[in-house]
Amino acid sequence: MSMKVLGIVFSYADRENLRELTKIRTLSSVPFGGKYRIIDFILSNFVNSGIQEVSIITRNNYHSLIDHLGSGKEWDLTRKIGGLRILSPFSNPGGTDNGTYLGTIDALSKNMHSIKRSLAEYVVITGSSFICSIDYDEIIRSHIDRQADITAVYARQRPDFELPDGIPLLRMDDQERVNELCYFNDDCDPNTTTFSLGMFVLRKSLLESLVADSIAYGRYDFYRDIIQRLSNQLNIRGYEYRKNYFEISSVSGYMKENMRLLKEDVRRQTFEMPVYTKVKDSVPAQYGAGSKVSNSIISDGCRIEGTVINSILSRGVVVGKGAVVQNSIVMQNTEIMRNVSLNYVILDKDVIVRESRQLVGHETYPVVIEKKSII
Amino acid sequence: MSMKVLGIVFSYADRENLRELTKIRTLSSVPFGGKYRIIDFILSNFVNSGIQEVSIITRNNYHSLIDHLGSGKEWDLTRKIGGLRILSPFSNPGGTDNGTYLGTIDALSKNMHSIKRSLAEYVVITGSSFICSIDYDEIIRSHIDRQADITAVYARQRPDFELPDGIPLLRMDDQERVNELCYFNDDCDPNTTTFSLGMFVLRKSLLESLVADSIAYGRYDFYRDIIQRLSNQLNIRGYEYRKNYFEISSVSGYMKENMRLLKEDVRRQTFEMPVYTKVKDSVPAQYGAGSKVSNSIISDGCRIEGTVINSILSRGVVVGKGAVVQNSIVMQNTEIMRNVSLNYVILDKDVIVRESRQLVGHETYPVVIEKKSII
Amino acid sequence: MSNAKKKEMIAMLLAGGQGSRLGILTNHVAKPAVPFGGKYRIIDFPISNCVNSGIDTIGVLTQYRPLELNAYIGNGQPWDLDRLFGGITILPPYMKAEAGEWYKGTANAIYQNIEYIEMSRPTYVLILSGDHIYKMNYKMMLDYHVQKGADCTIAVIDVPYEEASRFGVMNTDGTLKIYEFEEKPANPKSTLASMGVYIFNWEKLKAYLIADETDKKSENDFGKNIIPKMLEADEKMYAYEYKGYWKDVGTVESLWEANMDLLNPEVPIELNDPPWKIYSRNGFLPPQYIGENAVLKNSSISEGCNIDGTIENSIIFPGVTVQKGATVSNSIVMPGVTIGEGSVVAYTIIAADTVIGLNVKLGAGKETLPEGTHPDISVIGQNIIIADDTVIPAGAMVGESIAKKESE
Amino acid sequence: MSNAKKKEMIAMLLAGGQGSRLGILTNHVAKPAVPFGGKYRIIDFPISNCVNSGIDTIGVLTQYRPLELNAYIGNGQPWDLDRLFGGITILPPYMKAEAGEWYKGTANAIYQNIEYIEMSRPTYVLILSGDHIYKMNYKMMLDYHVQKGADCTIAVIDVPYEEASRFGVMNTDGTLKIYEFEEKPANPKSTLASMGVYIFNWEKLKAYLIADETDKKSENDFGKNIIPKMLEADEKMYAYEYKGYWKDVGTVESLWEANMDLLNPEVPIELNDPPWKIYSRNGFLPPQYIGENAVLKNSSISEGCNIDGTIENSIIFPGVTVQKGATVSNSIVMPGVTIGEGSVVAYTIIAADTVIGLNVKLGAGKETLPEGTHPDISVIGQNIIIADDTVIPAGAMVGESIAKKESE
Repeated sequence: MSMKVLGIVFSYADRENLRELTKIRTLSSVPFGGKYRIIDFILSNFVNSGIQEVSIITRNNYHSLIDHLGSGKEWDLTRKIGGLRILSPFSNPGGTDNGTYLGTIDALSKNMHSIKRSLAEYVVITGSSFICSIDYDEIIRSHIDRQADITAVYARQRPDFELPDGIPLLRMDDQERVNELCYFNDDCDPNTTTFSLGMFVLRKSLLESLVADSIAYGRYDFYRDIIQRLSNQLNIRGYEYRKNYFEISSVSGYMKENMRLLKEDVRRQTFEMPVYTKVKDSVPAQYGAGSKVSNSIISDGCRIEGTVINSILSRGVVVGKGAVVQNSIVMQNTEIMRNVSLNYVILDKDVIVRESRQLVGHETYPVVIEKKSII
Repeated sequence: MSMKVLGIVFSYADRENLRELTKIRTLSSVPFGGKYRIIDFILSNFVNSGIQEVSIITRNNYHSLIDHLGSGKEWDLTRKIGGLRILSPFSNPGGTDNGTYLGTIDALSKNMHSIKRSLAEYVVITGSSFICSIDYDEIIRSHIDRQADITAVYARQRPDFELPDGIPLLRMDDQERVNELCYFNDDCDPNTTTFSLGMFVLRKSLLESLVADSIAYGRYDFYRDIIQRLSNQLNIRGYEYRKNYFEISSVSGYMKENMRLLKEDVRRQTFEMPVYTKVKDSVPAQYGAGSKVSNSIISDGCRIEGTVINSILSRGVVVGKGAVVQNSIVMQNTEIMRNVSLNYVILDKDVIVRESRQLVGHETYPVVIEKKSII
Repeated sequence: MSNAKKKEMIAMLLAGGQGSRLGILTNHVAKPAVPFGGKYRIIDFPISNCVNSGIDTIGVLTQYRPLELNAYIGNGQPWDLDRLFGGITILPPYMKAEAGEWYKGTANAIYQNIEYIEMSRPTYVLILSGDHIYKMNYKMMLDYHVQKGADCTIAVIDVPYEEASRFGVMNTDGTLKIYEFEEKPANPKSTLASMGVYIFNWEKLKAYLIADETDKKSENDFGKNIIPKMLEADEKMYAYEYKGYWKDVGTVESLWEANMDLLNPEVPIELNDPPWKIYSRNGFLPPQYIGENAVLKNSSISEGCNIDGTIENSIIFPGVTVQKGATVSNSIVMPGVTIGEGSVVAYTIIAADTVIGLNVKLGAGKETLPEGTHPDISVIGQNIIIADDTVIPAGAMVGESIAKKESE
Repeated sequence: MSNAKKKEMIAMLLAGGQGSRLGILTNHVAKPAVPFGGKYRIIDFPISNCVNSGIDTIGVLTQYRPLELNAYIGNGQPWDLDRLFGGITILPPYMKAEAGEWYKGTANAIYQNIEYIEMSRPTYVLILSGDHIYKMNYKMMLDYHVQKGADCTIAVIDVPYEEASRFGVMNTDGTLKIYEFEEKPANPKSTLASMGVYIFNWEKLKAYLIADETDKKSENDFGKNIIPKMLEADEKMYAYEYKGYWKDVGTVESLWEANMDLLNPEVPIELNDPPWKIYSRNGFLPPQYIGENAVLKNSSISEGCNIDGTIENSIIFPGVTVQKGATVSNSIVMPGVTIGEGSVVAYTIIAADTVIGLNVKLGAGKETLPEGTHPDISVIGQNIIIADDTVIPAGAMVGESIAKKESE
């Protein structure tokens, strides 16, 4: 990409109920797809699109995110010019405020000192609720071609995806010009909805003035106060994303979306471009003489002696002899001892499940076991 | 160094009155010696001693520090194993506290989750009030040789240095065993004082248990509650630092200490080992046909057309024709226009002094001009 | 600048060999870059040993097909060797004012890089080679070297008497001082075999290298020239006995064996060893997917694999596809290989990116062999295509694609 | 892995030359590593141009004394080229299965690295050389190349007619399409001189390189062989006119001139240009100290200097000491030099780390010369000692230390 572009990530979401999974971490550092975290997909999209400058806006619980990202080397974002910048709510110079944001515009405004210093011409803004494999280069080209002020990325309903309440819907004319914003509820027809993927492209100078104007009038919400309010003054265009996406906002959805990775075409679309993540230098997965594994995703460093069916295992998971893991998601370094039986369970990191224990959840309400629990 | 060591830096100080200089930045990111900041000397001591893992404890106003350090590349601290970690008060996992520390022990305790994960055997703790060129490798060897529990680095009064009130004094027996702690005040005899440089070496495991114990009893001050209270239970040894040091706690002291760098032997001792700082890729300093420069430190990127005497200029300073800068400290990218006259002035970054203005302070009370002012 | 830091010990890694005994496996890459152990390359072992021993300056001497090795080493980041001071540097031969010359021997390779070494002003230099699998703490060896006050310390391993004649053998006195070195002796006087790991006092070594260079009859080799000359001059040379797992992987047979050792819990080479990790450059592949028809027994499988067949006693590298009904046993399958439905692979090494068609039979059939022996290992070369229904017997080496037979 | 990213354009920098016309200045370093402009090396200019033009993959072809260049380039961090994908790579000659060969010519150097280039699968390849000082946006040149639909675009600069015969001259039609190339023509038909900066469509270039390699009579050189052959075959070749400052620094005289140009506000080469910085590897030196006796006029002085003498119209590199009463004028003083009390240095280039004693006279005295000319430039070599009271005349080249005369 020859244009200079700054990526801005909102690492948290208001519209999210992931229970124990976001108790100790912000949305973007929630594990997904075995060895990844949501932020990995976001940063990889940037890097694969040639965007080498990324600012991540954090609000709370961002310790695990900072830990995961380190200096940004694994994403090639340890750059002298540009690179990765984590904007914590309390780092504003001279700031004495209490670190909460009144809304997305307020968050942008409170971090404007940093955004302003970037030499980028365009910004790509994204949230952390959607995971996809998207080429921003193409979107920026379409943004320029159509002389758009703002380009809003949208997608259509997938047959196996229930739109969550409150997701912002974009209504467009036949030129994809956005003329109305509303929120999904029971009255909407899910078959005709075009919903926002939370990604926007605009000139950095326009973002700066829109944010300054909104703040001056006490307006804090990007959707309501910029997209909706200004839809007839600005040329806001939709850009349709047509490949696979994952939406993460509830525990049952989290489980279902993970499990979709067991389908070959979903995997192919998700990993068509490389997805970078923290390197752990784990050994390859080891399968013992008595192992039985079927339709599962297994990460490096696992040691499987038991049975694993329709499940997703992150790095360094141990499954003992006689244990049966079904329809479950097991996060990093969790140990499942002999003869344990699990069905519809999400085990967070560093959990130990002792011999012969049994945990059974249901597809609609998976059991979630908190990080470092011993069962 | 074959021993694994973690460096811990307190980037702020309670005992400090630097007026405008720390209004917008924490103590350790205050500029010193032309192109450096205090943290540069601290990190360079670590790196030159073979310490490759450093945690920096921050409290407030740490934005400029984060900015300066970036990914830590310039100090070779962008490591896969170890490297640089900035601990911000709000990054504690699950933390909901309001980000203030009750004292140094409390600060260590609140960051213990990170300190504990380090594989280091020893820790070196340092504050940010003293600048020196010190070999921690040697101190750790003496620590081990003397089977010390804690080694406290101390120095003696320098003839040209007035001890500031409240500086902690260490009283030792003839084996350098610390047996008393007191604070400097008018009653102390400055000629016999041995004062703490705020640097300590101890085993990480001992630090962990001392901090846990103190917190359990509601004790929060490292000097009072560990060094003083435990001086007869622990083998606390002094280690005398004999080379040049700078102490930064007041504006007049800041000016005096900077000016001492104009002495050759002070410069030699300070820069005997390399001091790393952020690379700015400035051009070399340019001296115009009418320039007159005497007894001054000039950094890269300066353009001098006027007169500079007994002064210290950071990078990118412009001194116009006919301007006279005397006994002053000029920080980065400040522009002094034609025929300006300055004497005993500290100009912070990005200041503009317009044609023919005059600013005069006094050695005991230098004028300080805030960042980005236009005079 | 002049105040760059002095290093106590730096390592020089001899990675020059073409490794012709590995046959077609080194057609495209230097031996140290040959894949090993499911996700590593052979050179990851000495490099990781260095890093884990606290050595942060490593020169890699190479002159044969360095491109892949160069790309693999890159800026050294996977081994935490992307340093401002030190780090890892590839050192090919170069031209001086008059002319250039290729490396004539191991000692000449070091000689030609004296200037590189002097930049770090080391007290000690560690000489390593790039074709052994082992985990060793060189810092402990250095402590021993210093404690003995030695000029040169050579790491040795106690081998069975009947194998000693395949190695360079160190004859030592009771204090492990070396008084004689014999290269592949017919009647060994000792069973202490040289591992090709040396620590030298740099000033001493430099003097010998310079002297050796003027000796027109010398082959400029450590084992053949430098060590004997130092012994002759009565320098203080000590053997340092290493007790762990160590294996030369210079032949197809030994490369296969060393891989199989990883699957054998009886053999003391555990790679899952957090304080002594073996680092390697990781690709950017998703986790492996195990299909509904997979059967996995005592095997090691890496990222990006897609396994729907049967894998037994095998090492499967990243990005390998094994289709339904295919069976892989006692084999090593390198990155990016595809094995088609119904194929049977046994006692075979398949090099990277090769495509095995449907119903292919590679390697040993159902021979009955004496206990403790195994069929000859077949080797299939890199980036070729083996057509459907091909049958390759045990011990064959296939370097070119095999096309489908014309229908008769 | 296979899904590594394709690059639109990568750069290949020919840094092989010994640069013998720079005499003793290249005794220890390759020409591209020669210091320039107060804190840079010549090679910083093409590398920074690449980085500022958005090119992040650069191969540096070198075979002459690469050690210092290697150490200087390191992991590429100073130029923001320490990349996971791409970055800067030093490419020396290497051995293939049979044998190795040194680079025979500029085209052969690229030919031998076809495999390296193919790793990035570029559409375009930019060929640069390492001995020119200029700031140029190669991205604009690429846009032009694409817009013209060219197979090859050659950057040219309009030179005075009387100088054109010193260059390779491009004869073009009205659309700047090149129909003829003449190397140093006695009677130039045009004043468009080649800057040695080429953009090729990679597939096209590769075909010509492979063909050229089989031509036994070819010198395997871009200017002498590849360009003429492409013209002959009527490929679409365009000239791209560059209007800025450009200087070949292949001789002592031109190196001195280009340095002096930096001090001349009339000459359009401004290095203090934030959006187009020239990056370089910085030492770790403190800021410069200017003493009480210093007199500084129209000069450029770098970090770590200690100046107590008089400096006029000169470029002083990092870490230089000029003692009280010494005078340096119209000179270039490279890193780490010391100039003793009372010495007078004029129209001289002093190479790195040399020590000039007390009351030494280097270079031109008080000759009267015609206006617009200057005395011959003296050159003092690297890391030598010039004893007190030595007198070296204008235009001399001193490569060895000069000892103190025995007292008579």
